[in-house]
Amino acid sequence: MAQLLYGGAGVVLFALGLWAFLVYTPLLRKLIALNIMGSGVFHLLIAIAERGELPPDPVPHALVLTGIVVAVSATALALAMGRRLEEDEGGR
Amino acid sequence: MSLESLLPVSILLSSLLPGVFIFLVKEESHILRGVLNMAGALIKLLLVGVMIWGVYRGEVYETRLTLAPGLDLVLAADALSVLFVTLSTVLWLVTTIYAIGYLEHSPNRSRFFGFFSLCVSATVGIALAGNLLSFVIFYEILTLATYPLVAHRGTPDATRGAKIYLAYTMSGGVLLLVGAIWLQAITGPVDFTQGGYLGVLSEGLHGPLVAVFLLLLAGLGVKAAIVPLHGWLPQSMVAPAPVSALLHAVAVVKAGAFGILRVVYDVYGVGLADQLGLLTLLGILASTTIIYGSIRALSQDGLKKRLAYSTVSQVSYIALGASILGPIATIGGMVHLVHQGIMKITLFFCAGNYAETLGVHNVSQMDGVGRRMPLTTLAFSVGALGMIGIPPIAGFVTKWYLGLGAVEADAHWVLLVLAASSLLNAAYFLPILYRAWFRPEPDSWPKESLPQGRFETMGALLWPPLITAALCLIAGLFAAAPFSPLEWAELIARREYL
Amino acid sequence: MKSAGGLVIGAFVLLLAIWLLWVVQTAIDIGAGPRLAEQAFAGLPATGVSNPVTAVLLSYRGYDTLLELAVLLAALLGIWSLGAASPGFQAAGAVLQGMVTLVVPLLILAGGYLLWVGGHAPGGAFQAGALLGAAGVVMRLAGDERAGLPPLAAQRWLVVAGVAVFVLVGIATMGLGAGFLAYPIGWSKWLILAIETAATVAIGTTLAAAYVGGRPWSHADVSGQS
Amino acid sequence: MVDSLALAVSVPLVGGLLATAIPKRAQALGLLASLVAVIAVAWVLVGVWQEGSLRSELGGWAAPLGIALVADGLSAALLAMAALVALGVGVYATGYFRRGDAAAHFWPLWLLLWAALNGLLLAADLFNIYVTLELLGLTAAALGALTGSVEAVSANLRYLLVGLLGSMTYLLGVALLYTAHGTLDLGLLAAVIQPGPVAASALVLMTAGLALKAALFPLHFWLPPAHANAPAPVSAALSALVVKAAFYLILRLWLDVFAPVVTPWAASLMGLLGAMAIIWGSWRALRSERLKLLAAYSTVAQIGYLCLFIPLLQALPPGSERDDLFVALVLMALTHGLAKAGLFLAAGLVQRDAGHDRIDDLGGTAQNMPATTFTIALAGTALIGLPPSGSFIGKWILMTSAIESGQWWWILVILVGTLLAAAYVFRVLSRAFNLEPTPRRFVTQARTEVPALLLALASVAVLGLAADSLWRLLGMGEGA
Repeated sequence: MAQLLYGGAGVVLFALGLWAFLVYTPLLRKLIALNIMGSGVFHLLIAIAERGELPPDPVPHALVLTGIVVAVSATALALAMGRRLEEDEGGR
Repeated sequence: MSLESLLPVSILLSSLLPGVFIFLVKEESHILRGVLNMAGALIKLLLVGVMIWGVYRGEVYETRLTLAPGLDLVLAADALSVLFVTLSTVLWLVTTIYAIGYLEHSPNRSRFFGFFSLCVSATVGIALAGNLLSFVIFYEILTLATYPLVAHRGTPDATRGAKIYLAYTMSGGVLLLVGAIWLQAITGPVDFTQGGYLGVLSEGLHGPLVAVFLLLLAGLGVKAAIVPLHGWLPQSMVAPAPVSALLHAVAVVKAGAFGILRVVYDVYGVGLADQLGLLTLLGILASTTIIYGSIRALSQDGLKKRLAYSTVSQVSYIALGASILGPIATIGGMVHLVHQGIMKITLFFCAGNYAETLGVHNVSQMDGVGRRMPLTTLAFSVGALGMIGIPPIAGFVTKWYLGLGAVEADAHWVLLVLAASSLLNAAYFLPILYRAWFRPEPDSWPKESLPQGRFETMGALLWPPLITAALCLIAGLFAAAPFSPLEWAELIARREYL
Repeated sequence: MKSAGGLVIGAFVLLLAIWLLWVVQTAIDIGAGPRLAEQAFAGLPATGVSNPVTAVLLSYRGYDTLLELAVLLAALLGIWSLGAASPGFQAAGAVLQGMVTLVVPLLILAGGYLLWVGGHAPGGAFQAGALLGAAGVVMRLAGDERAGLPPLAAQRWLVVAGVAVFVLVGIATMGLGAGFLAYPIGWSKWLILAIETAATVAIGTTLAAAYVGGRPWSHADVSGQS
Repeated sequence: MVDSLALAVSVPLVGGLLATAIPKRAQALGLLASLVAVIAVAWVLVGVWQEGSLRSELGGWAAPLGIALVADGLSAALLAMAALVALGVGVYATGYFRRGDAAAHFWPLWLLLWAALNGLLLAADLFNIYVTLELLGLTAAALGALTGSVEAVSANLRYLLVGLLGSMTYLLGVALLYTAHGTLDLGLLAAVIQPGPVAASALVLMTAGLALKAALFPLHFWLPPAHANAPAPVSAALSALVVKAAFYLILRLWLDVFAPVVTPWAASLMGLLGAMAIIWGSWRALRSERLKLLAAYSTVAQIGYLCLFIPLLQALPPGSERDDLFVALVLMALTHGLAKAGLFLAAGLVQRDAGHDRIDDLGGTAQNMPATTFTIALAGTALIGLPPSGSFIGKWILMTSAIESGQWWWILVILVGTLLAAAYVFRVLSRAFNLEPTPRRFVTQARTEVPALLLALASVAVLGLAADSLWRLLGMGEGA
């Protein structure tokens, strides 16, 4: 039940992020939306690592760590590109 | 690999490889380019000579390359392919000489001769194709290789003509492709077989077979310029004269006509084609085209346009021959493959000479050209009279056999078509001859370029029409000699009607 | 119009969410088993580390981590290719400067601790690298244009260090006949530590350099000359 | 034990690191790494040719705990195509990037992209695929923005965001599968997967994510601007390789892992999307004013062709006919990849010579650069699917299957697509015939023109005439 609660929260986060990504145009909002989607998936993965009394499954934990670094990298590049565009527009 | 399996592919490569190298030749290296051209043409002639002798004795030459399971690229020599290969090889040699002279000072010659060689390679590939897949492959390559030749001059007219040419041939190409694929889906991979290979199929498949035939005929009919698919041919007249000669006599229209022969004789077989009613359809289409082309030719003032409509008309004799059941008509159709080629190429060479030397492009400007250019006009006259069917020129032999075949098959309406067509031929050719020989020449020719020697024009332009005109006479006079086109066509017919 | 589109999207996303909730429930019911936990714990002694997450990251699924470090590097390369960095912030005032002198060493120290502890307790290269990166961010905020990093030429070597050590260890183990990234028994703890150390430095440098946001522009660096 | 699979990934990776660390030598190091990487890929190819398939468990841990690399005929064929394109792009880049810093930025990212691509093609683990996808997406977007123009940066920023959306969607599918089955390994998953809501949802999510990256109609909107504004060697790699990589994953999922889950209805939907992609992409290509935009829209259409195979593959029972169709699909993908790479490289040269790439004003350039125009012609032949190109054979087999399985309507789509493709290719080629002065020689700059020409030539002559060996490589047909 706890799994479903936390996993379900992940799904809701994913859906919220997706909705925001599709609806809003500004780069920052889209990026935040993507990160929320990512958090939703990570949430789900952490939730299913839980196994009641036993120690949790470490594999999803590691996947989430990897996923976070990937998400950070992508966000950084997108931000840099967005800033570059802003500078160009400001320079005109 | 044995010699037998190498010969067909060598014949193909003898023009393909020079073609590739010609592209790389620097524009100003005339001599290297000329050497490549002529070496390719002569080597091909030699190899074809070997092949004629071998096929006559019953040798089997076949190159086979598996492209994919069930899809073999087959180059094989049977009597019919040898007929077409020989025609294109001999005429390529002559046309190359002519083109070298004709394009002496024009731009982009590396490109021109490169595609020229590719075009002949594709034609030879069509001739040697041993199954429908190989035929389609070379048929499409021919389209690709001729497009640059039609567009060569680069004028808006040329671009437009090339576009129309491409639109027709590409559309035809996809129909042919679908037909070929459908047929292969029905039969599996089968090579061309003398006497056809579809006769063994059950009657339940006759519906699809008719549909496939219509698709194939539509695809082939575009190149063979069967009405109403002929629209590209007069438009592509903007191409340089050697290209027109090649398109009309050797490569494109012939490829279409040859394809129809292949489909009727070596895929369906005359028996099945007749049983399905396909021969009647073909006969009606061919007759319509013959009459329609001749009528349109009457009203053309442009010399090349008149010749173009004449081609539309004359090529369908080949299909007409195929549409009449019986060996004699078959012989007539087959032999016309060669006869139309040598006669029409003569006419186009001469038209090119008039245009190049005197600036004469229209029939109405041709008054007295016979006095100014007697040898060219002599060659032209031989070609034109042959087209009308005057003995002893080659065209007469064709019409004689077609007529006999029609009588034998009780298809008397064909005689009417032949008679009407001959009258029309006379009506559009004789006025030209009259103007050329009997009208006084005008005070000055437009844009006349002075001849540089004893002859009326450059040697490279004069000899090719004289040679081909001589061939027209020889083919007619010595029709019964061994290895004449007629004798060879009889050999084919014997093998097809075994 | 726009709001109507938003409404349609909202409805679609809502339906998707409901559907997914049901699917997640179904999936949890199907997969009630132990998943990979038992195998992961069973393999622990052979990995040389006792923290199972570190074992997954550096041993079982080390290849993923290798590529993930490459992703980080790629992001920085992309940022560098976009142009020069913006100039730094103005130098910090006395109070901020005082905090910086306190916080930065602490961050570095904490990073070192996390790196070491990762072998047997939660922690490891990413957490440590993130702290180092944070130290860089703090320094840039306090007016250090380069976020405390060495010149570009040296930065280049630092940012590749993580992937480089990782992949070279992989190739070396392969050369020794054990297969790519298959650490020999007994060596694995030290190899993992070496990889994690290099990764920590690379992650910290990369994050700080990414925060700088472009090639450091005040230096005549090598890349602009050739 | 030397592991050729790991080397195929790590050699370009190491090259990328060196090019990052020593920017002054980036080009020389990059070329060297390219050569070594090609050797590594050739090694994989030989291994697959002899053994049928290769598998290597990284770190000594077997799946499901560890990650495996697997090379079968399909991945080996695509690896080889990628290596050829990469080699061509690399040589071309040495002549294309005149400024040293452009080359210094290009090489590290490019080699990382190649490593990601090889990693993706060899991956046998769902999460590992996610990591390679991200590496691919990031490097691709960064490379695409390399010119720094506003159009390029904004188009590639959009590409990056769309790619991230795709990755997240894909990852959610992966999470669902791990929840249900506790494994990420493709082979193990294929053994346990059952039709049901979880599998179906995971397939839909993953396919949707990948379809975004593969620019499958109607999710193709980001592709034309991103590919048309990138530097030529990058456009070539993006169109020929990166998009195909995402499609490769769709294929893996649909044919291998989720085979029991896929219904005829779903497969037909993919075919329908493919058909629409063919018509729409070709039509837009025909209407494009710029050469690179034309090439980009043609990529959308080519992905459509590959999708047409899916309903037919689904309909055919296992056997030699299905095998033939599958190899035909691979053949088509390879042909399009090589041809599109050649086309984009040639387009880059045209653009550099003319200063623009507006098709209607290309006359002089097209006639001045015979080798480049020839490249466009050869690539065009392959894109139309005319003989003797590999795509002609692919199309022949595709249409045969369409007739045999009674789904003849796909043939109409192929015919329309073929004619449209001919129209847009010859729209460009007709510019080469005009009254400009005759060019003096065939090749003007060998370093850029020859790689482009060879890639296009390979798509036409090599893949067309030696296609049979592909059957052998994929372990199908009589050779197997």
